[in-house]
Amino acid sequence: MTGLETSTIFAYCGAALIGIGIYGFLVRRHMIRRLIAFNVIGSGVFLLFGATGARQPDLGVDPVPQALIITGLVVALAATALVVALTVRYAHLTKRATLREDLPDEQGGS
Amino acid sequence: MTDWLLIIAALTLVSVAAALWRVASGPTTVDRMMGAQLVGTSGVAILILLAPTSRSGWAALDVAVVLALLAAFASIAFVKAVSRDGRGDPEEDA
Amino acid sequence: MSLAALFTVVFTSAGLFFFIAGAVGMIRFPDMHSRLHALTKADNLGLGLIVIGVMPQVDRPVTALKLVFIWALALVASAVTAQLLARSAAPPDLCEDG
Amino acid sequence: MIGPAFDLLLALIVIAVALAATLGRDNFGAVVFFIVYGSLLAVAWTRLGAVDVALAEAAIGAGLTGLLLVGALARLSRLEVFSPKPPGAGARALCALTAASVAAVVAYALTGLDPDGGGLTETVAADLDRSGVQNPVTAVLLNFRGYDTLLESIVLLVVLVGVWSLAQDRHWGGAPGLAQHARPDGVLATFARALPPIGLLIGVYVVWVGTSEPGGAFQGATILAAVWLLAAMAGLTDAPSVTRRSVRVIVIAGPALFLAIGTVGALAGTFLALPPDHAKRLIQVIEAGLTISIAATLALLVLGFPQRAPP
Repeated sequence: MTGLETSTIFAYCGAALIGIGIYGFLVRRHMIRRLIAFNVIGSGVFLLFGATGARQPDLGVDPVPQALIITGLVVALAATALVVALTVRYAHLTKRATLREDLPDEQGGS
Repeated sequence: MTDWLLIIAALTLVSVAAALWRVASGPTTVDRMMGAQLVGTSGVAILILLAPTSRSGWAALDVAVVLALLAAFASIAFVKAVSRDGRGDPEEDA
Repeated sequence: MSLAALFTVVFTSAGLFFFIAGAVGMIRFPDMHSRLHALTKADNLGLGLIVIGVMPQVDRPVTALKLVFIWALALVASAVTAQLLARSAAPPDLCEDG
Repeated sequence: MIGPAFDLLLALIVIAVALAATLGRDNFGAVVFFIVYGSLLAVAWTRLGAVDVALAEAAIGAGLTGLLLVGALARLSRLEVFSPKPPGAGARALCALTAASVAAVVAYALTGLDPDGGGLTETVAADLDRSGVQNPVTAVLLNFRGYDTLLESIVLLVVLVGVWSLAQDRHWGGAPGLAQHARPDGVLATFARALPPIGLLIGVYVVWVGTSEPGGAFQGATILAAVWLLAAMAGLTDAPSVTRRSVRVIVIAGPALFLAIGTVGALAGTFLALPPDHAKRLIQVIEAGLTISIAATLALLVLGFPQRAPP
């Protein structure tokens, strides 16, 4: 895909979002921040998928990717809710919102 | 006319981006929370400007309806969460 | 340029002016309550003007009704947000029934 | 020429906001930027012409996710959780390199795509008459690829079981989340009394137009869940106990109905196949059931696991 069309622009935008999300997911240690980064990866994939399905401007976006993206958005929300519940419960038990493996050595991590 | 509406929409987008500087710099959490209301109102304006130019026609207006309906929700969740016991409302605390 | 087009150009420009004014207020005003004021008042006026401006372009009357409905929803949402955010940040002795 | 300029500007702002949401130092600012990000993506989907997706993104990204993350962060800061320092510069550079190479590979793959690839648009359009609906996205969701939608509604149930399983033993049988309260004559309570009828109207409208125009069960259900959560936040209503039979029936009804109709199809030939003559009616029945179940499930998911002892 090349040229300056709506679909091309947002397809590359999706690729950039995937990169940003991966970086945040690797660097961030607070679980909510990591969750946000993971959702950025997800929406980057959706944007890329939807935009590549809109390569013929007169046809609009391919309905099959659209349906899959809507399904994906709802599942992503459910997964987010599960991670939030896990994080809150974990913080109740440990007073931390960070996994043990992510703690530096002097703070009691492995 | 399509071009004109797109220009106005683009300039509104620029003003949103400028105002987002306040969301990034704070200093208070309420300043940051205003970001949600900001894109609520401006997002609705941009969607209204895009609706006549959109390939899918005026159906895009439904997105604006949903955004306007839910614009206040994040702020409400915020004021409830920062109230005295975490589940009250700021008017009770006054 | 037709009269309808001129109407749209004038009103959407006016709407844009208030959005820019709101953004300037958000950035320049010295305290949080003034900034909240800039955001929830100027932007709503801007939205109203844009709604009026787009009105001549609608395809059928029900779309125009939808536009007014959106503006009303946004006004209510802004008013509620402004009240609640201002209250949650105000020192208790400033509230009249405190 | 103006169209691409707008798209380019929007794409750059979306990227900047995503950077602010992942890299910003302040956790709360990151959550707000993520809400902003969701709203801007809804605009991007509208520009692409995918209004169905834009509706879902507006309702989920700007609505429910915001509620969920703002509430979660406030709960965590109330617990005064300890947050560690970010990794050192070397590790960050390595992470940046990894992330940039993945993005570069994906972007490179895009350059190789056939610019005229039409995908399945024409295939769907050719069979649209036999699907019972005029909106191709709804046709795919509830007819051509009914499997996905059925499995998705079951995934939501599994996640709900997962969230509820986190409850402490002494809270099992209680209502999910915390008991909310607000000044009965205050702004919040008044707003939460005035908005639900309008929200209900919009939610049902979005489901109803879904057969012919953009909209559908998922988008409508998300709106209904958000509006119910508003009433719950204002203390006007409260979630029922997780062990109540009515709650269980409501969250299961939609998928069960879908499965039942699919099974009838199996007896007549193919599982989940809808006969073209009755497809429209059947899709409307399935959508109505799914809307109620998904709305209830999403609202319960946002509330979280039970945190109150049963009365």
